[in-house]
Amino acid sequence: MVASALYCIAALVGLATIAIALGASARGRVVVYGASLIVTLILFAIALSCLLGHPNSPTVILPLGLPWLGAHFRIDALAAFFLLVVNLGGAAASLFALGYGRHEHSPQRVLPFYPAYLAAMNLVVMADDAFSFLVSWEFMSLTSWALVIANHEVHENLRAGFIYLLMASFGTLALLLSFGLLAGADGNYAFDAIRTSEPAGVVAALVFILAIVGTGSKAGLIPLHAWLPLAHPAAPSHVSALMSGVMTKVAVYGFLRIVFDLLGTPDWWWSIVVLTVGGITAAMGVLYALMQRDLKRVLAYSTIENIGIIFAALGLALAFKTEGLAWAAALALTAGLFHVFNHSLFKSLLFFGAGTVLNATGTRDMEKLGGLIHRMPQTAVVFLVGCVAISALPPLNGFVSEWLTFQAILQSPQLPSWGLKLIVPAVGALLALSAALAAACFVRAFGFAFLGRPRTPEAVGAQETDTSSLAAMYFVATLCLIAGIIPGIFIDALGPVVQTLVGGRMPVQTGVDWMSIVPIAESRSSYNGLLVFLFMIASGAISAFAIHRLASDKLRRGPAWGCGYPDSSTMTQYTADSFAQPIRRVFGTVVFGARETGEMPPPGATKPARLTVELRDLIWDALYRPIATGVNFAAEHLNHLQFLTIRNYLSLVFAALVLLLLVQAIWP
Amino acid sequence: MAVIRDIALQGFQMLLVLLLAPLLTGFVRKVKARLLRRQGPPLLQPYRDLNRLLRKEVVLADNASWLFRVIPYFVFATTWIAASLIPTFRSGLLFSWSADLIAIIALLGSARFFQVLAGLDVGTSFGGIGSSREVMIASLAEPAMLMIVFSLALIAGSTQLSTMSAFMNSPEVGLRVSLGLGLIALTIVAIAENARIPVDNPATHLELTMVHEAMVLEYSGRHLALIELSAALKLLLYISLITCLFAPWGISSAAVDATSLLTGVAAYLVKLAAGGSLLAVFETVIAKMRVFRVPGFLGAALMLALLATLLRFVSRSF
Amino acid sequence: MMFDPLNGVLLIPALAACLLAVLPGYRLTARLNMLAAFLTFATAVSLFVVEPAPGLYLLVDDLNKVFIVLTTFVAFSTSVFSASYIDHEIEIGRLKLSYVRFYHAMYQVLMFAMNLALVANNIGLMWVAIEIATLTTVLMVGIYRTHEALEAAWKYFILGSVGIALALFGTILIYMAARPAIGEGLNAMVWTVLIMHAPKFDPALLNVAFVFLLLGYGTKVGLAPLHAWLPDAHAEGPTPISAVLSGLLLNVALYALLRFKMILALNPIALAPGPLMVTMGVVSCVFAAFMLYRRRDIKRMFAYSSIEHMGIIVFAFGMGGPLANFAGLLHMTMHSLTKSAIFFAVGHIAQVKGTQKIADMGGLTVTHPVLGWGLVLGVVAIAGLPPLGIFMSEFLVISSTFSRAPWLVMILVFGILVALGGLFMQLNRIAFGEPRGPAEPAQASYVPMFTHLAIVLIAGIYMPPSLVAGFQTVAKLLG
Amino acid sequence: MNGLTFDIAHMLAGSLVVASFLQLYQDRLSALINVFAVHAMVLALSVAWQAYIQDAPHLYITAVIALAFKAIIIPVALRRIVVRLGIHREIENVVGVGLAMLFGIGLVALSMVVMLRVTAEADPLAREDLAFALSVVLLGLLLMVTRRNAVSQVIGFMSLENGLVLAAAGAKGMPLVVEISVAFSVLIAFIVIGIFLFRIRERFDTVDIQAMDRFRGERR
Repeated sequence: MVASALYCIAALVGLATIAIALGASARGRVVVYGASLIVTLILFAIALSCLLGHPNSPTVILPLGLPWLGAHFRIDALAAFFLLVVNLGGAAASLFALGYGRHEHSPQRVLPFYPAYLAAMNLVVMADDAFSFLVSWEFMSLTSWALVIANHEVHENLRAGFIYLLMASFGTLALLLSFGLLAGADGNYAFDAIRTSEPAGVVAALVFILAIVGTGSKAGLIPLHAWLPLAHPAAPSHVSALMSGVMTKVAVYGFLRIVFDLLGTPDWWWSIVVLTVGGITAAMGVLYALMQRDLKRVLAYSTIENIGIIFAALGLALAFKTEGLAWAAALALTAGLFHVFNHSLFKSLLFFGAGTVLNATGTRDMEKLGGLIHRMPQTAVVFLVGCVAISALPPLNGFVSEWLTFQAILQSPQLPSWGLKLIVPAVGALLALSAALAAACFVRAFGFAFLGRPRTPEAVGAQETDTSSLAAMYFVATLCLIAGIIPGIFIDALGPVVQTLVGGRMPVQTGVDWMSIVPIAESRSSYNGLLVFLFMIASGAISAFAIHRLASDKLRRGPAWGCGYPDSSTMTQYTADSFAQPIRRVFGTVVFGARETGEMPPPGATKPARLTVELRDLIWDALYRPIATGVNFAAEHLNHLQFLTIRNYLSLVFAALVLLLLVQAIWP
Repeated sequence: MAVIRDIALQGFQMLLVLLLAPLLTGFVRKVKARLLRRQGPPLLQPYRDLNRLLRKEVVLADNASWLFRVIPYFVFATTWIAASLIPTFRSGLLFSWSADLIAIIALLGSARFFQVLAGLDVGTSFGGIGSSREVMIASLAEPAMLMIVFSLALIAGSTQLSTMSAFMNSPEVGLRVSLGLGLIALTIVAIAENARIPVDNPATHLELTMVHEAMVLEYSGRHLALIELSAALKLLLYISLITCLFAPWGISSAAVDATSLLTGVAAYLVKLAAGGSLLAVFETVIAKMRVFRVPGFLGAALMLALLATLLRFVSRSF
Repeated sequence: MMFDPLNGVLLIPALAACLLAVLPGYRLTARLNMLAAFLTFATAVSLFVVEPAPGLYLLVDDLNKVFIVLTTFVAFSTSVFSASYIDHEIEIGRLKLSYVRFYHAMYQVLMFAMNLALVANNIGLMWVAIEIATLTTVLMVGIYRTHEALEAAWKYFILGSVGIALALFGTILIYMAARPAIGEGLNAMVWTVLIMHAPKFDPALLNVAFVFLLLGYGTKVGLAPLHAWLPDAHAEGPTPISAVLSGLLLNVALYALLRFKMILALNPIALAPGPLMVTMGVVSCVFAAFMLYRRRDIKRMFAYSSIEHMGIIVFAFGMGGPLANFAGLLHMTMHSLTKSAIFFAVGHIAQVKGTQKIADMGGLTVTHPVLGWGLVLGVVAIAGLPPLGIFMSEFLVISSTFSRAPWLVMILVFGILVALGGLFMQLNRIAFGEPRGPAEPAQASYVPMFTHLAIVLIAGIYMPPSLVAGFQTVAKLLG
Repeated sequence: MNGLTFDIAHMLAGSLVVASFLQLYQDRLSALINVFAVHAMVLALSVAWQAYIQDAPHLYITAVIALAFKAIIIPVALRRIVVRLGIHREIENVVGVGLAMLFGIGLVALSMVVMLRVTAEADPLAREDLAFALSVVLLGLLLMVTRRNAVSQVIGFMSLENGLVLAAAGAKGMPLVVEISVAFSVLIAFIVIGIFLFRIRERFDTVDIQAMDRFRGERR
């Protein structure tokens, strides 16, 4: 099983080298994306069979990597699930790219790195020793950096790529330090060797901090998120779908592997750190998203929000695991992992939609879109499904994972420690707030991209995209619906994964009649996605049929009511900024230091009134700017050392010699 | 035999809810008029309005898309399901376990989601102003509602409405601080969600103050009828939610014989009347707030709900 | 038999040097130079086959076997590169034929000196070899005879010879320390004898000797306070010489330092050289990292990157322990291959763009795709990103020493991160963005560059077991 | 090793250190060259005396080389260069003479302390030699640091080399081959210096380092 997966990955790497050769030709696009689609589907099948069938396949050791250790590869339940998520996202992105890739203006910069990127992500999930894990982890960052700067003529993309690679390397070095501690001085880097050597107190704490810093910077937890909204929009859309939907999940896998699997028994305060960071990331992420005008930046920030939700669920699972409540930990972990699966689905779908809008209109700015539902009806439907799913609304999958997270939060009285008893409801409040704001954010995204009247000529000239992109989007949308309607199957599939990590699993769901899910007990709470969906369809159809049959079905078109103004131009419509203005007034003044200064022209003057809104990214000003100025300050001052005279350099050498001789003279 | 009876009961509940909703709205308007010493429209006026609207021709804006025409049916369907899931005269109905309180709130959330989209679809500034204000109110009301659910669920030990109302009915609920805070917060959220006086004036068409009305300005004919009906259903839903949680007398989960069902329905009608008149009194007493005072109002609800959750351990820690 | 491979490695460059000094004309000497370099490389490889016993003056053991092969291989590839580079330089008139008359002869003398330093068993002979290497590179750095070249060469000469003088004083002190234990005469200078009697030496004298040796040979390695000559020598000299300087001469000087560290490691009482080397390593790594940001000249930037990597290597050897030493040796090999590949690319870039100023060049991957992506791959390798070799050595250095000296490793990691930032900031200006500077296609020899990068790529994934075994035995020896 | 021979060796090494101090004192170039010639002669004498004490014939060769090249040929060549460059009357000194001398004394004290403490059980003559050699080396380095003229820097470097030869001679039994090669490499160094002096002179038309400093890398 592992061997065949490794052959597929080798095929992907081979495909990457071929792609270098046939980069620019149109045929190249079809070959690369088609082949990566096929390979990812095979890998998906392998992962599925591993997850459902026999998870613990034997470790494969290749003579590569560290000479005395070799490279270990293994697919256990956790790896199988994330392999499934990676390859599902990969297949959808490759299918979408078949059509979307035609508009890529420099394909020779994207095609070689795309299969390598997929191969790297698969390798990270399958690696079973510290060295191959970190090599594939950093190789994943490297290939995604190359994809981010695909159209490098735009200076912002270069800046985004630079910041991204810097943060990625910071994360990798943090992980490297944590593996250094785990492996100990004599350097046994194999994971199963690490598992046997239990790191004690301070070392375990330091490993945990380094692990959450390393994986958090890749996933986009709040203080380390700055690169994500810059890098994800800069990449071509199918790649940003992969980065947001799949790479952040590989980061979550890294966190799970180190903290849940390698570190053994967690301390009590670990869960508090993860919970608070997760909650704050969720709330801040969606508030950022509401302030953006660029469609893909909105999606990037909403990835940060969903990562916050996932980490909150994982923090909860960690809390229950510390107290030994296996069934509650299983519930929280299943909620987290199910949200990982759901988010990879609807985030990829939304990025595909944003990509088609970008292709059709040439712009990502919501102020320049509008009215696309008339010109791109199918993309509108699919994008709507994505928006409803991500806003956690009932018939679709977003709601189910959020519902499970809330059920897990409601188990907080079982936790004996008072700190957690109070923090968990507070984090619950943050998650509730972020869910509501997410609905607002994606109403805004869909409303101002697809509804209303087209604000610019580009929006007027938009056409529907090609069939393969639509096929990819429909495929993912239906998956979202299925996961929302019959979540029981997915929850049972997660059983073995949860069993390996927290030693307990949720009660089997498929047995429950009417396909509803009962997390703990019948009396406590249950939810039936299928029935809710059927009721909606039934009552909607009945009322429509009855009204059309009994009452009237006559319909007439007329001008919209604009208080009687004759030619209301498209400027009178609300824009994305004005839509977010109330929320900005409520939350923005605190979180972003939002200031609105309007200056009205003196009476009689004809110049227009001007409203300026300035938002400050407080985290960027507090954390990243000081570091950048610090490095520049040091570089500036040390630079003078380059321009000294020969005499000064000689006196440097002389001083060093005299100093060392003095040390020799004074010391024993 | 039991299954048919259960289906019958569930069907009766859905019909009851549907019929009582316009009556409740009419009753509230009647009581308000009486308080202002006015004659006020007859009790059945809402039914006549609905009937008139259903038969009128729909005038669609030029820019309205297919979504604009589907949304009323979707909004009506979701609100109707949510209303029928809340125990009114009897809890533990056939489909009551298919969705718990969190799912009901989420159903209302999706109804609001699509109503906001309808507001934006036509592309006039009215739709925009209504939607943006609705979204601001929702972004505070929904978390408050969820926190209320948390506090009640932590006390009752379940989020299933039937079990919660059974627990509230049982002796061991006792008097708790968090329940009081929860009630106040729930009333504030109910007022905000149903666009009643302090947050939004249901009776006026003045652009600057409209929230709910602005979103549905472009609807006409049968679509407007459905929107009006779902608004009425929503009001009924919230009142029956408050009563089933905080005044669960007369709701029995095992009652099967005719007499106990009748007493249940009668108790429910009394509670609706009491709720409606309390609302009418409250609306005539208080004036409408400025739009940007509403976040403070709803913020208070959120804080109360969060306090309720945290104080849950104070009154009777177990 | 007279012509055993050990003597061959020395004789061929010596003979070639004499021959080339006489021959006029450029094309012929360039080809002869390549031939001589290839022959030396062949004999060096044969050292792996037949390993001669250590004589009084010459010695071959696990440590220098690998370095001889590496030196001769890089020398050969540099000679291939320099043939086309110098030819182009003469074409565009930056170099007159009269300046180049002794270029190839000096090149072979440099090869002779470095090979001699590597195989010398006598520590005095090793000092002389490094002195000759320094002098020849001084002359080659000044070959362009521009103002900056002369200033750089003069600076290199003064600092280099002061360093070498201190190293000689250190060697004499080692001899003084060894004399009471081994007795007078030649034996007290022979490294293999010194190793055997190391525990009996006077530790205090050894410490002072190591101070002088570290400062002396440290200047040649380019560690922080003594680095001043390195950036200017690289920037102003012809690029093949920068490649040889960065790729080989730094390694040879560090190799000499390692020889003396072995002696000290065996003496239990002697103050372990660790802390001294660790501090100088960390200081040079962090200092060079910060110097990358303001560089305006592309070759000077990569010179500072060499200082940074030498800092990491010296840190690894300073910390000691089999894993860290193995990482240090691996890093030396990988760094010399990668840095010489980068300088091959930089040489052609400077020629194609007609300038070495980063401000005047841009969008290289658009104007010259092969050269541009070659440079990108080189920078990715030198920044220590996988799957190239330097990542493995940095991985081993950091993870094996973190538990022993957390704060120092944190500073080193900070230095590596700052260096990565500087490198990629400059790379963004050079390789990406709007194309600047002339864009006509370059006729350049890509073979040496891409062979080096290929070796580094393969080494990053798979290491031949024989090489690994050799390094591991030496790692234990280094203490 | 009776007292007298030790005293003479001691006196000769000491006078070498005094010669280095004299070099520090000179601020005119021609005078500096003369003192350097004296410096080389004293070195040749002490090496010859070492040869006599250790009755090691090869040291005589080193003494002869030192005398021939460093005492005679190099000063004469330098004088001719200085005259042709026309800078023999130039006065140049970066740091005040007094300060340089004070610093020199500190250096000698430092080398005494370091060397004597370190070579505790070696024979007295070798310890003396090493201590003096180290101070000559440090003084040579100090001269290079305090002078602005390329020629005086060369002289500083040559006196530093003299210190090394003294140390090598002092180390009894150092094999001949090293002696010769050391002397040989010093000479090559001098040839390179000569070439460079002319190139610098030809390009900068002055040997003052300051002129050259304007062309430090990346300055323009």
